[in-house]
Amino acid sequence: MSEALSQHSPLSGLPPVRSVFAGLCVPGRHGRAEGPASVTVAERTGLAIASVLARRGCEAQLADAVSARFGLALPTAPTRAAAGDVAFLWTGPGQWLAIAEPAAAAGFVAGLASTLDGAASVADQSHGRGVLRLAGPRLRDVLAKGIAVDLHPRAFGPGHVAATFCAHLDVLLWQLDDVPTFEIAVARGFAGSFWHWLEASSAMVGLAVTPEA
Amino acid sequence: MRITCPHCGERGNEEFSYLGDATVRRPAEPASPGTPAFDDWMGFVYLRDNPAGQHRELWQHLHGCRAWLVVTRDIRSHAIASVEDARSVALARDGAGA
Amino acid sequence: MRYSIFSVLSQALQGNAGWQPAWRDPEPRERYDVIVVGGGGHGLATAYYLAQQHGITNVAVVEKGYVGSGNVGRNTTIIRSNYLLPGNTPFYEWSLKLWEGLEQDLNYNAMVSQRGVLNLFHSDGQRDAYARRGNAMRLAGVDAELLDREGVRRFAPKLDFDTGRFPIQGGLLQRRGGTVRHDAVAWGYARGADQRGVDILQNCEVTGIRTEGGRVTGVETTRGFIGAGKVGLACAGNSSRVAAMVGLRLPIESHVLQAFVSEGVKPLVDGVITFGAGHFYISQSDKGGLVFGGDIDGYNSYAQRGNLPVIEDVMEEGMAILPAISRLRVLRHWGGIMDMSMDGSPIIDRTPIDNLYLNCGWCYGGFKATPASGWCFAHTIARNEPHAFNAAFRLDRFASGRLIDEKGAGAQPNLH
Amino acid sequence: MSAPAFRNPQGGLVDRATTLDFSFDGQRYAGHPGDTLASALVANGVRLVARSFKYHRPRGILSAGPEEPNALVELRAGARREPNTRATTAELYDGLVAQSQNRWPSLAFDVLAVNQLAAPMLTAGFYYKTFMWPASFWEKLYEPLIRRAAGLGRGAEVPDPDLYEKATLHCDVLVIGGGPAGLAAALAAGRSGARVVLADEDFRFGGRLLAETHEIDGMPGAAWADQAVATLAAMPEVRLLSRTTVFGVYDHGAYGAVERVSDHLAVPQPFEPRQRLWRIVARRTVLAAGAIERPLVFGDNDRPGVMLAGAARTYANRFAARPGSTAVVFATHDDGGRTVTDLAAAGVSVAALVDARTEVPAVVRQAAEAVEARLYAEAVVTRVHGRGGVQAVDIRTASFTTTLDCDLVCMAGGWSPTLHLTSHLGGRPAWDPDGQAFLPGALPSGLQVAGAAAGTFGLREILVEATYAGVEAATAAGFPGTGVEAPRAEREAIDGVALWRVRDHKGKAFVDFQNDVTDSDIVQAEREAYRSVEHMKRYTTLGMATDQGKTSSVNAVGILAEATGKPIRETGTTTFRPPYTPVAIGALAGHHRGRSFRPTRLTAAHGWAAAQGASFIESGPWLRAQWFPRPGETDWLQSCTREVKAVRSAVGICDVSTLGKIDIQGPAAAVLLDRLYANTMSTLPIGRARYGLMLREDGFVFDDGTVSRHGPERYLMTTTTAQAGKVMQHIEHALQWLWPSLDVQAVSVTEQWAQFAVAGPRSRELLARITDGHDVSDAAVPYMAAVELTALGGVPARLYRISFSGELAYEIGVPSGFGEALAAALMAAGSDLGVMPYGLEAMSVMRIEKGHVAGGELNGQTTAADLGLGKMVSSKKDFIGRTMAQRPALTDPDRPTLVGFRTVNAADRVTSGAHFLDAGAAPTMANDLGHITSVAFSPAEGRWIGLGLMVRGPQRIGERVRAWDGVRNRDVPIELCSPCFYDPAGARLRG
Ligand SMILES: Cc1cc2nc3c(=O)[nH]c(=O)nc-3n(C[C@H](O)[C@H](O)[C@H](O)COP(=O)(O)OP(=O)(O)OC[C@H]3O[C@@H](n4cnc5c(N)ncnc54)[C@H](O)[C@@H]3O)c2cc1C
Ligand SMILES: NC(=O)c1ccc[n+]([C@@H]2O[C@H](COP(=O)([O-])OP(=O)(O)OC[C@H]3O[C@@H](n4cnc5c(N)ncnc54)[C@H](O)[C@@H]3O)[C@@H](O)[C@H]2O)c1
Ligand SMILES: Cc1cc2nc3c(=O)[nH]c(=O)nc-3n(C[C@H](O)[C@H](O)[C@H](O)COP(=O)(O)O)c2cc1C
Ligand SMILES: [Zn+2]
Repeated sequence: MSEALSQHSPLSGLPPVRSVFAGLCVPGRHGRAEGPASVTVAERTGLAIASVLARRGCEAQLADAVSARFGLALPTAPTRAAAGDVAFLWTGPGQWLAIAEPAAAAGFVAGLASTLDGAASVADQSHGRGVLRLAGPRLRDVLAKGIAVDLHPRAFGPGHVAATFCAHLDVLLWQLDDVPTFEIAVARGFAGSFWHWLEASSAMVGLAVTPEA
Repeated sequence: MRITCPHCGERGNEEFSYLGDATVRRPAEPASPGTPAFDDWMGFVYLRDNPAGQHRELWQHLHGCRAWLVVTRDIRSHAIASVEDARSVALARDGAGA
Repeated sequence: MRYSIFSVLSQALQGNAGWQPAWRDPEPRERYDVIVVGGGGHGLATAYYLAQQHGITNVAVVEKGYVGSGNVGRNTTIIRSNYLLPGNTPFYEWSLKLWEGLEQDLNYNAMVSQRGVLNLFHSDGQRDAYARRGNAMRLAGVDAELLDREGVRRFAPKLDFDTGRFPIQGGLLQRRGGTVRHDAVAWGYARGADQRGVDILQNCEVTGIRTEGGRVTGVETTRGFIGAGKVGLACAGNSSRVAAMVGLRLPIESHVLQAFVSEGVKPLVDGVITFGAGHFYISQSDKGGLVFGGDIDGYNSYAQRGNLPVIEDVMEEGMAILPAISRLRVLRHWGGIMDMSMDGSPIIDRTPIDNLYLNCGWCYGGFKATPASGWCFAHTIARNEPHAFNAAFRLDRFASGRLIDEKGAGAQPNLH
Repeated sequence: MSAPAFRNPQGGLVDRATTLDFSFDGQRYAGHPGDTLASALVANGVRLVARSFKYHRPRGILSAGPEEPNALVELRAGARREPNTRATTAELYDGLVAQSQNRWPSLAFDVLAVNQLAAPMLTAGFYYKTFMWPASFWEKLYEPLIRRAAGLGRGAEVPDPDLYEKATLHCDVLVIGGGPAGLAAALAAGRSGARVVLADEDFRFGGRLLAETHEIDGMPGAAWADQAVATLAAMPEVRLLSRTTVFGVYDHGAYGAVERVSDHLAVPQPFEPRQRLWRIVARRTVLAAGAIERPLVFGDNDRPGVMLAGAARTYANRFAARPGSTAVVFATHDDGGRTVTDLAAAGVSVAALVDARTEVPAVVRQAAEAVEARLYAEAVVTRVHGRGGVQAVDIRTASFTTTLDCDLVCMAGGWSPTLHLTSHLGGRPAWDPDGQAFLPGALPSGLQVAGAAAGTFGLREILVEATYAGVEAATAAGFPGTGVEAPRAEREAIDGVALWRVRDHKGKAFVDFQNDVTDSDIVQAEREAYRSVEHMKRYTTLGMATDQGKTSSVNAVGILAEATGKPIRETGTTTFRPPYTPVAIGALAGHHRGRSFRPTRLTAAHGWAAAQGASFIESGPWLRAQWFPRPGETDWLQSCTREVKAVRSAVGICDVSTLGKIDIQGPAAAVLLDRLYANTMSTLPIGRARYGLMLREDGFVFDDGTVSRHGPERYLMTTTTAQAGKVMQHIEHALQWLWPSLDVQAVSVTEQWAQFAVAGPRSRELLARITDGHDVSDAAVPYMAAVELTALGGVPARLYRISFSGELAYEIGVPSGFGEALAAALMAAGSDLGVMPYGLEAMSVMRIEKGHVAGGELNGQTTAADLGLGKMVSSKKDFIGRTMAQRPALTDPDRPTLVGFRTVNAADRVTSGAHFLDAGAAPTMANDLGHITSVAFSPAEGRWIGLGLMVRGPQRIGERVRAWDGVRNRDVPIELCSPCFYDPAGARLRG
């Protein structure tokens, strides 16, 4: 499947993959310039992303296959389970987004499809979603301007996932740590509008685009 | 209005889309106009109780987990009595066991 | 007593002590030839035309609250006849004609104001759909103009022509469209009907409908049983509840539609303007308030109020076409319960029960219909057969498929 | 600019160290931080500030809060002009500019004051009774005059330069109001560790404590408030929102609030919004909104200088500003005593205390004696003298009448709880005969009321009640409070009687000041049968002005009850609706203005198309290339025609990525597809694609598209751009609700694939050059084949041999990160083949030439048969829409049906939206034969052609009719023909 090669396009002589936030998420400062930026953002490129949908009545079988292959417990609630370079995010009943870090991206979706064959249907989304990693002390205040989910530490923490609505478009949001660091996945076509919202909403506290870690 | 998705938790109604009465049932067999069986189709597609009280209705958590839900709501006060996963309700309805 | 500049003058000289009640507050009689259930615009107009057109004066309008407490008293007051389908256009055009002579007829100033209704379009597809509609209107003898950007600019210079997300490309204009003072319509018809002998019974809720051998004999009310030769239901948002009293299931859902009024300001918008890339309409009342609204909340409701998401959408849409209103303030918002039908068009018809008649399914659009609806419903009740103007508004059209679906949205009320 | 003459040298909560310079009607004045515009005007001795709505009577400042009906001004200028701004809540800033409104030429001399002469005619509902003759005069004469006279201030003429934003705030306990009750409740709730939000519309917490001389825990009230605020600020989970009005209560614990972030500044700080809309979601709420004082209704009670007693105390105590020099206090309440004391302490000489009560309590008598104010017991003020401002009052006692000189009249009519928010979900206030006040009735779930808002008027009791409410709310939210101590205060005198109006007064006695509604208007409305309180409101417009009757509604109910002889309990109040105070429309729109109104959706190759100079068009949220102008082309038709010719003669490429793409897998996938489509899909072989038609359950056409089969249990469905989202919901509904046992998994992959149509005789040649040597011959990829291969040197691709254009054509899809690369590669590889990018217009021309239906025909009103697709509809299976599609009216042979046409004269142009009329037929509804759904200039035909839906169209092929377009003044002879104009045999696309 696609990302198998795309991730290595530089080597394999394929045309370069255009990342979703290319031309938008470029290192630099936005909004308030003085002082340290209260929010930082970087695009996560080179990820392999797949929708995983359980076959009817195969949730258990699927969970076994996932834990056997990736050594993680398939979430049954809006959470994220990660092991090594692979994470499964619950996105809906019987539905997950499987995300592999660049290092593990090669052949990930194809491999996933065969590993889970019979237990789940797999569809490649590697190019369909853009993922941003956001962090910073004022991040929750900024997110609250678009996302209505309660992100207070008492209500939402590392490992939690929310499929929700932000500034009139669908997003998938998950928290990584207590910094806090969040990642947000957005449909490719809406990347520009989402970026504009993020810039506007963080201008007050200052937004720094950092090169990808 | 706040709706508690059984999967995602409490969300504002802007995340949900509404279809309507969940008590009407799609007949198993097609029917021809004029036959008695056609009346069941009228009941499914067009006629509604629209009761001033408890209303079982279909919503979809469209901008969330995309699950269809059966919400039981008093449509005079908007008070919500329960929110169930529609597929589980449907499986029980069809005797397939949730 | 007759209203005129002279009556106003002479009363002024007597310290306004001599004004007579606009209508009586009678006790219910034992029996009426016709009982109209629902003291909204349609019910009151029906009673008025029963008396005026058909000489049937032993009539009562029973109203659970105060007359005008329903949608007639809470709507955004837009009148127009810019409809597409043959089942609709002649009916709404007749309504507009009745509006045009209404005040003299009623001797009540309802402030019928034909300052024009402009529907904006923002794409070629929309332009063509409006052209189709405009032509259908012309074919039905209704005035319609297709404006380009410049035409729109002349009609409404304050619109956003430059920075909008969905640039304005033009609009369909009906100059004879406009607004009417909502309350005055209810009061004018109530007064007119009362003067012709109709009893207006307020705070009188119908709690049951009595039938004998498949024919209606009267209504149970909170003020006791009242006998009737014929009963006409004009209960708008409550139609399903009342119809259920005789076991009728209707192709109707009740939905809440919100409306908004801003603080009064000096003239800003002249005619009525509707947004094509959303669902928004705005006009300015003679008191200076911007009166505007948008889409229904989208869920069944009998509460006359809505929620924030639609409120925010409406404001965003308002800003999308009229950015100059940003610093103006919303003064009040409220809701009304709409009888949303399955094809977005009304029902004025007989029912399976003899002498029981039905008037409902008005969705957002029944205020403009008030005169013609009353006129046609009176005719249908008096003659026991529909008038040509309401011939298409049949109850059985859902079974036959003779739908009147202006939007082509299908059998889902909250899409109409 | 002179020093404020009515500002006391010490006391109050203003910062005399800093002077703020502001202007009103061009005159410059000085104020201080801590002032409102109103307090600064009072301090400067400005009494006349406005003109009333109807009679243009001179008006002053009535109150010191959001209830203000009179002192409305135009604040700021130009793009930031805000009409109808309450001077009593506008925070003073340096350089503030305000103007009076609704007067001409000037505030002091206002021409329309002549209306007062006509006043006897302008009573309740007068306009319903006249202006009717002649009918045509309404729009031409009467209405324009009325409209010009109506309204108060003027809105800005241009877009607002300021920013707005919205945010959501979740909490366990929301406390609305930061007076003693709110502060005590917040302290109690905060101590439990709950997440608490305390909102107050004022810029300083404390409520009446700032305005009265109370002590709490042995401290002056204001000092106690400051301390409480400091304590709260130190609690990590407590959020203090000052300048924040909670304006509305919505379902299930949702509240709307607006924070005036920058309204106290001349312009907002960089990047700061002017206002922020807070959507507050609260588990529990304590409403501590206080109470509003009632004016008294007597002759000319609207003159500048007539003020609420509580407001006079506010100006004296909080702002150290003297509202007058010589005062007469008119009271029905113990506040009379409090008022004479505070006014005297502030240096206002108090001529008299007029107390309507027969028994005047000792505290009040003593208060009057202490300041040597004459006390008139069982007495009323009947009339005010002085036009532009109070000069004297007539006082009537049981035994005599007298006139006293004064320039200030304070009205202490008792208090009405600020219960508005308790009614937003439909709760009706309940009349309390003992307290002579409306109290909150049925409450929104999760909300409780404390303090004056609950009708508890004594500070001592308020503090206890509110502390308890705070504990209770926190406990209910899951944070049990522990032994919290309520702050302590002395008992205070809070008795009073209600007096709805002074009988037999002289002059006009105003109930609703802003809308100029008098007691006699209410009586007249009742006389005219408008006796329901809601009728009275609407007929007189009482309570309908910008203050929403905050000072008038209760007095009006009292007067109406007198008139009807019904008890107040039965009379009831009108409905309180959101917003509690008016909210700027911009704040409710927030970020979503201009281009950010709604998101914009771009295809993966958008940048490439833009670089090609494409002109884009909205299609739903998407932007799509319409055509690609080339140098020298003067209009779109030239570009479009060139693109069509290129495709028909060589090869063109077109971005079709916006079509919905749904990945469908699972053992029952074929079963589902058969139920979704009117035609059969289960027979589709692997590696093939098929056109499909979907109906709605009501039997009308829903959408069309193709299904291709990629494996035994794997399909890809494509939908139209417009319906992609709807179809996805439709499928989820089918799988989760209609047929929950079907083992099918469906997910949208629209964004994953960038898809291009490659069309034209040389398309195969072009594709062969970029598909890594895969065999794309007709044998390997026959018509309607769907294959997976690679392109661009190894990029996985999907190739579909489908044709919308009627030429040999393909659609090739690659992962969207390669979308631009694909377009570039096709252009490069095809340069010698004459490859040309083409847009929507050219695509539309070609599909019309082929008679393919699209948006214009799929309008939700057409059946399969209408579109000439009747034969696709299967009779062998059930599918969505099958039953309803059989209804008589849907199978009526006289339904308008798809037909093609060409203009008779090559020079003529036709337009969509035109209707079909027979030659010579009059343009009437009876002669209407249907309408034109799509048109195009066909290079192949060398003329305009089109498709339409016409009654019996297919039976009339060859006949000549007209395309009548009245709204565009076109009437063109056309000849009916088959909808397929181009290569009907389909030789080219199979080629
Ligand atoms: C916010 C809003 C905006 C609108 N804007 C427009 C517009 O701009 N243009 C337009 O043309 N239309 C508009 N409409 C639609 C229009 O107002 C309604 O379609 C129309 O008023 C309905 O007819 P009516 O006046 O008879 O209804 P109503 O005024 O609702 O009359 C029905 C009456 O029946 C009474 N009733 C119900 N049940 C009983 C019972 N059991 N016993 C006794 N009485 C009973 C009710 O109390 C009510 O008074 C709008 C509606 C709303 C809510
Ligand atoms: N003398 C009397 O008879 C009498 C009568 C009433 C009140 N009082 C005095 O008034 C005080 C009452 O205390 P309290 O705390 O109940 O009321 P309060 O008036 O002191 O405080 C109410 C606060 O709520 C705020 N508020 C109101 N509506 C709001 C909204 N929608 N959003 C945000 N903020 C809002 C106001 O700005 C105010 O600060 C006591 O000091 C009492 O002595 C005395
Ligand atoms: C066209 C129109 C204009 C209105 N203008 C005002 C207004 O200027 N001030 C006001 O307070 N309410 C105004 N209202 C709203 C009414 O006060 C009231 O909210 C509405 O009729 C619904 O009734 P309810 O709120 O009592 O349920 C207006 C209503 C309509 C329909
Ligand atoms: Zn959910």
